[in-house]
Amino acid sequence: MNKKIQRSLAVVSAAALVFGVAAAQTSANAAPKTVYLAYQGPLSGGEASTGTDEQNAVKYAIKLFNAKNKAKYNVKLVSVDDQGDPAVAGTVAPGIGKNKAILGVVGPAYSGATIASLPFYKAGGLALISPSATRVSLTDPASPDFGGPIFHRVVATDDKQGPALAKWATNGNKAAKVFVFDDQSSYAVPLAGYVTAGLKKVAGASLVGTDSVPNTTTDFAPTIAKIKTSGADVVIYTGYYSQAAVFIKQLRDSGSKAVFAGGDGVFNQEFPKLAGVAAEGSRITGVSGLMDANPKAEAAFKKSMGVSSGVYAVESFDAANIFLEAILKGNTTRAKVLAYVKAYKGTGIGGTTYQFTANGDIKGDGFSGFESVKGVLINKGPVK
Amino acid sequence: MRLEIKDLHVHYGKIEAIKGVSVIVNEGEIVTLIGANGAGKTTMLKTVSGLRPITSGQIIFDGKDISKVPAHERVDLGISQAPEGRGIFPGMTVLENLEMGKFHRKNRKAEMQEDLEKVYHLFPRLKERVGQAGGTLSGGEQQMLAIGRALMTRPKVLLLDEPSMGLAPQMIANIFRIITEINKTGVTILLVEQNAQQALQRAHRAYILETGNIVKEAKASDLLDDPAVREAYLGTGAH
Amino acid sequence: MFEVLIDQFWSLTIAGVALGFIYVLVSLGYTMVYGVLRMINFANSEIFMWGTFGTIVTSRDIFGYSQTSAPATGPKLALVLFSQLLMSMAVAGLTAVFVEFVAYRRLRAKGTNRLATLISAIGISIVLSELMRLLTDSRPVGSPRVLEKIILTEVWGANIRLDTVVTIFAAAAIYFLLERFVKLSRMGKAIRAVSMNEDAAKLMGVNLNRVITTTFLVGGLATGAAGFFYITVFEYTKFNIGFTMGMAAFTAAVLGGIGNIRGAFYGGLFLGLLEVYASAVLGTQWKAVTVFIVLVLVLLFKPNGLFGEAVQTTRA
Amino acid sequence: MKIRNYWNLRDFGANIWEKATRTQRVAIALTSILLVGLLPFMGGSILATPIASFDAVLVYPVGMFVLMSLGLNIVVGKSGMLDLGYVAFFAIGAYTMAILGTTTKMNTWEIMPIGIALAMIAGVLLGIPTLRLRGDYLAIVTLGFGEIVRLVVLNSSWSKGPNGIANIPMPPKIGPLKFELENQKVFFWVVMAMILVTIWMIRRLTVRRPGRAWEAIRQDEDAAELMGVPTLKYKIWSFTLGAAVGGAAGVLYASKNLYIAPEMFTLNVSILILACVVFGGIGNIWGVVIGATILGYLPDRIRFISDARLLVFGIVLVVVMNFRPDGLLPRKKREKKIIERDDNLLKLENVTMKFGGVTALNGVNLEVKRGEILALIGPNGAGKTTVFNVITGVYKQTSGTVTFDGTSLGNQKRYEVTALGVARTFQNIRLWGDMTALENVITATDVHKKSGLVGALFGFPRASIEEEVNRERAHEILRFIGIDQYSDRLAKNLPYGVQRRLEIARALGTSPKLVLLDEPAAGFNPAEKVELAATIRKVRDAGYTVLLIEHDMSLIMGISDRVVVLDFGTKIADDIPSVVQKDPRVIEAYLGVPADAS
Repeated sequence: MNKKIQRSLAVVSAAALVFGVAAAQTSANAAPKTVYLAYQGPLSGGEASTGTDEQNAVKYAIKLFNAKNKAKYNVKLVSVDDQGDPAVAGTVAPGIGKNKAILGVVGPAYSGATIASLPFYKAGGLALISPSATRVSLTDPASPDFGGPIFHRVVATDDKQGPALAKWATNGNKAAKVFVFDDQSSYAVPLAGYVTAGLKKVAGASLVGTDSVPNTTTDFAPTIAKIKTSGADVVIYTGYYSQAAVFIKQLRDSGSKAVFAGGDGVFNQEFPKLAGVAAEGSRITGVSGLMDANPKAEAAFKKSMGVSSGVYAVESFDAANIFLEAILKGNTTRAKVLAYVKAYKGTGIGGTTYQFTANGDIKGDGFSGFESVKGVLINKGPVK
Repeated sequence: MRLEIKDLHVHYGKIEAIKGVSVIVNEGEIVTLIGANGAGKTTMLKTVSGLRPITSGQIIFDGKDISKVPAHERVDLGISQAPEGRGIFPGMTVLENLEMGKFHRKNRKAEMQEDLEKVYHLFPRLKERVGQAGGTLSGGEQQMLAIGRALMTRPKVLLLDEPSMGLAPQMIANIFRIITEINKTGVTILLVEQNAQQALQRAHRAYILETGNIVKEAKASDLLDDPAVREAYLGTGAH
Repeated sequence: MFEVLIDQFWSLTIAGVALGFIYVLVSLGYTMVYGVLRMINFANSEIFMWGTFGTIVTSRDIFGYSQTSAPATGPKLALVLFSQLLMSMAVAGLTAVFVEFVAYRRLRAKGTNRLATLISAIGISIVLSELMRLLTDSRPVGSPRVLEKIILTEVWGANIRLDTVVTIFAAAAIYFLLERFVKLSRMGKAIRAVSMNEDAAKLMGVNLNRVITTTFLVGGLATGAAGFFYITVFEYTKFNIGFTMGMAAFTAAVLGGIGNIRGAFYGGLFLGLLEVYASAVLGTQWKAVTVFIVLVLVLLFKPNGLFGEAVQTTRA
Repeated sequence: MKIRNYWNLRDFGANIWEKATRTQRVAIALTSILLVGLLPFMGGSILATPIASFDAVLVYPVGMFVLMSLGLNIVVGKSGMLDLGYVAFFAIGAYTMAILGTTTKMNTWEIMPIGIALAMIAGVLLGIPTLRLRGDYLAIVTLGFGEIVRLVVLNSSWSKGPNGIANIPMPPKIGPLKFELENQKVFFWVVMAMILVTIWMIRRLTVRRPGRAWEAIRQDEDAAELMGVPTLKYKIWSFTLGAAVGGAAGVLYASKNLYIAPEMFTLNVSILILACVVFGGIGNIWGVVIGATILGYLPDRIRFISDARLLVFGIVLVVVMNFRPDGLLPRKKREKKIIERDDNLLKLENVTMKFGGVTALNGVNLEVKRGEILALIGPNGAGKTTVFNVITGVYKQTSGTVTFDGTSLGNQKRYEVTALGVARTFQNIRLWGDMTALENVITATDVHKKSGLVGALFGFPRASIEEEVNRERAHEILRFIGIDQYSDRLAKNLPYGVQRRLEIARALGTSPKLVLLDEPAAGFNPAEKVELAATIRKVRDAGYTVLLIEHDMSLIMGISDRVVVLDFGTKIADDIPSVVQKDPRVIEAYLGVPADAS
């Protein structure tokens, strides 16, 4: 056993201290205890890339943990594919809710799927930490969607992002004329609402037009016509990066010089890659990714997983680690894990401080403003 | 022997439409198949032209078994059918319809004008309507077009399916006269008809088909005088 | 309500016409097959999607363009664009033939019910889109810019852009070529003959299987061309773009009168314009609703679409 | 090329079922229901679905798919309309439940009828303008409708737009059965009950008029219309019933899932349900049930293939459709039935008819084969006309069974019997005297038609086209019978012989399978009789089956394939004419003197 310990030490030296504590707590010859965590998100279907990225980060966290603690714990991941679809979530969630071996769920990734899953997890007392479900109502006790007490998230909500996006988009523009449009998704429509509300608090800014474009659209000519007619000099899109890339190209090709801004749906290094030069100068709000937050960790990730980290990698990784720490502290029942999460206070890999409010949100509103410069989204610091 | 059909069986799904029929058509003959609706006459023609697969039996043409040859290749061999009713291409002009008859001929360019003239000679009406869409022709003209188009393939055997159907009496006589004329140019004809009177008058030999079986085979002129046939197919009634 | 339409009328119209021509070409894929088989080729949308990938692969992997490369110029531009077009058409054409072979041929030989064929086609379209999804990890793929989108001139306040102009003229040319092909060529006549009367066509020596395969091929080529123009204008594709495009193009085909080549032309243009105008007036969220309501109204008064059904009506 | 049915599950099942007695059938049905009802307890078995819990999968997708497929099957399978927007009705039901459930105090069972009603209203509203369209045009319009419903819900505030509606209440408990989140067996039982009700409804309708009308529409809509089926009305009915089932499924689904959002109601759902129908065997209830079960269950069962399972799903669809194009369990085929049923179009088994103390028929057994001319003879009062009256539904037999073309007769109304394909002429001529000959036949051709109210109300152009086509068909029939030259004369002014023939023409106008001729030669001279014999033979040759009562022996012996002799309500002979003619009992009872006397 000692040799094993030494090998582990050699592999992950940073974990030495933690390991020592853990080793002291277990009896010498006990077999490693198998515990289960789940990741829930879209792993197949049209949204699968988001889910795959998130799950990779979770897998990475577990891989590190198991390597460190192989004597004590063997954490296994249950992949729960809800396709991002509330209908599918309603079918898979009962099974997960009932399976008491699963101690915690990283996810669900999408708000709609979360709402559909909640009743089953509430009944099972299963703690959730979502890396990406941003809908405000999930942590609003007055809403029917309220996820308390089991729902937590390590991502800031739309009502914090909306004003931040409004500010960042109009930064340096004393009399901004803003056009806001969404992609009709359950993520984009509410966010557009918070952006509109946030604009009212920005001095000199005015809302000059809106649109709502199906998320399968590739021809934005009518929207661009509206933007031109409205005379907007700032355009905010609250949907996702792939459509944003198509749109910004068309906007630039139409000759418009209006500032383009988007929220964390657009916040993806793929965005400037897809959009090319048209993306230059676009302003995006988001929370730093792994690459940006911790390049060393990113390199280790790529080495271990064989792919680069993707969207919500930091959030997913941190969410998984909160559960893993709970397990390491010997919390191996759902109730204990939930209690541990609620009382958790710690720092994530990107330096974010996590502490959940009573409703499941993280304290603080750490949105940063990014700008697309030469094909890369550069962090310009927190939006104030 | 130009065409020989041996013990032919044909099914539509599970229903047997042709139950072991044998027919012989000699070079230069007009042979007619008569029988009531549903007796299987049209099915017979379709199996000969290849439109309908057979269950068992043989179709021998010029000494060669063609039972497995697809329809479009039988045209090359010299079998041509003028289909029942409106078997023309309604959206094509009369000329285009006739040209379709040359679709697969090797020397189509060389033969085209000559054969068009022949058809126009038989059916002067078609020449008048050359640019008109097939679908806008009258029933009789469509029938002429169907026959003319079949002739464009330079058939050795011409299969005619109810050429008199839906035509006025005067037109019927005309069509049958032309059938005889075609026959005289050396084309063997297998004719399916409801109008037994006319068919028997024009044909050399006849087969009577009843619910998928041949019940009688004889010289056409004999059948004209056969009382049983007269009663069943020629009408003994007042009109 | 109408201020956008009035203010940006010509910009919208040009965009609508360009989009319309893309619809025309995809509609042809539906209409050709429908004309001869009386069946919706449900997989045509995925054939289109494969075509778009063919376009991107050509510029990105064969010619080595990337998102950051400068657009091509001169003869190189012509070469790359032409190769892209050919590749897109080839990929789509072959996919269409594959679809016919796998999903249609056996069922057609058996002469079975249309719904079985429909489901078989739906099955193959799931296969095609899932295959591409797995190949691309569900991620969108951007196209390098090969054709620079130069603003050629401004007419009535609307920018006339190179890519739009190319799309409109080239797509129109391809459409007219195809129409001529169907109207005048021997194979085209055979296609028309089969669409009017399958048995009679056989009796003229037309090889049915060959005609049907050709029809799928030609429909696929048109759809593939559409894929190329789509990429040239929008520079983006994803495994699931076929669905929206397919629905729009099929609607266009029905509007014009499915099975009718000229119907696909007018239906496609009509739909392209209707979409941009409706989006501008009512808001983009009501675009699809407007389109379908117009469709229902058209069909109520002209149950076979604006130009009637079937290839047979395309007379000389 | 023969298509062999290798796994003939249907025939296997049907065989057991048909041989079973009534009690056995009830036992089989109850046992099956019980076994299926126990399925939620099978979660630990090989059936288990990884990740998803088995009882939840049984409710959705499996149960819901089965229910919706049955509903869609009414539209697509029964009446042959391609509907690609079926999800709209599901959505309407679901949103009714969601909105009423979260804003009022109503519970699921109170909302259910409202949801069904709204779905049905939507069905009618969509159906009236669009169901005149055929085939693929209908497909695209219904597809559009499905999308419109989804987009309206997505872009409206009353439906909470893309956010969807959460916290939908679960159904209140039914007696001791409580609905639970963690164990969904009660939901499954409710879905099962709804499925059974739907099956019961479909089966009832199928063997009755609507079923026949749908069948006719599916096979040949124009012909159906020509035979007097008000096609639009029946299509709307079919559509509306399908909508009702979809709506009911939607209500229950919302109440089960507790949260709904527009993204759940996409075209994909419609396509998937359609795939279930066709995959299982379009038109066949059990096929549809099996198809939906497999397609609902399969993706969850093969979750271990993870990302490629949709690909597998697509391949399965292509392969199954290619090799079993009629689905796993195909619908019954007509010709098949003919062979199975021994060619008997009509079968009387042990039929007894009593009027007060008088026994008119005493245990009569009678079979009429397809395509034959069967003569029924016997002395006056032997019960011949009673047989006709029992067959045509004028009387209901005291005991015994009458089976016509697979349908048991006895409870139908007279016009329903006519609709099934039985037509008759009358001994004493009963033409509509003040109508022309042509009008008599035309009226018969639309004898099936009930109202045509909707058509008349909206003045559809088809109505007049239909009129034209009917007229053409009537002419054809008159020509066939050889009296076309009298078509414009009033029936009452026609010569007697022509009137008799017109009776036959009118009977043919209803497109019967079986023509009953009641003394057609009464009052004819020998020359006319010869002519009539030719006509009757012609009718038979055209594919009709003829059952005839006649006294004229030369006519009977000349044309009948078989002769049945009745005497005092009992069958005393049944054979080919030449044998019957020599039967001493027949001679004694009826002929009295040797044949050829008349």
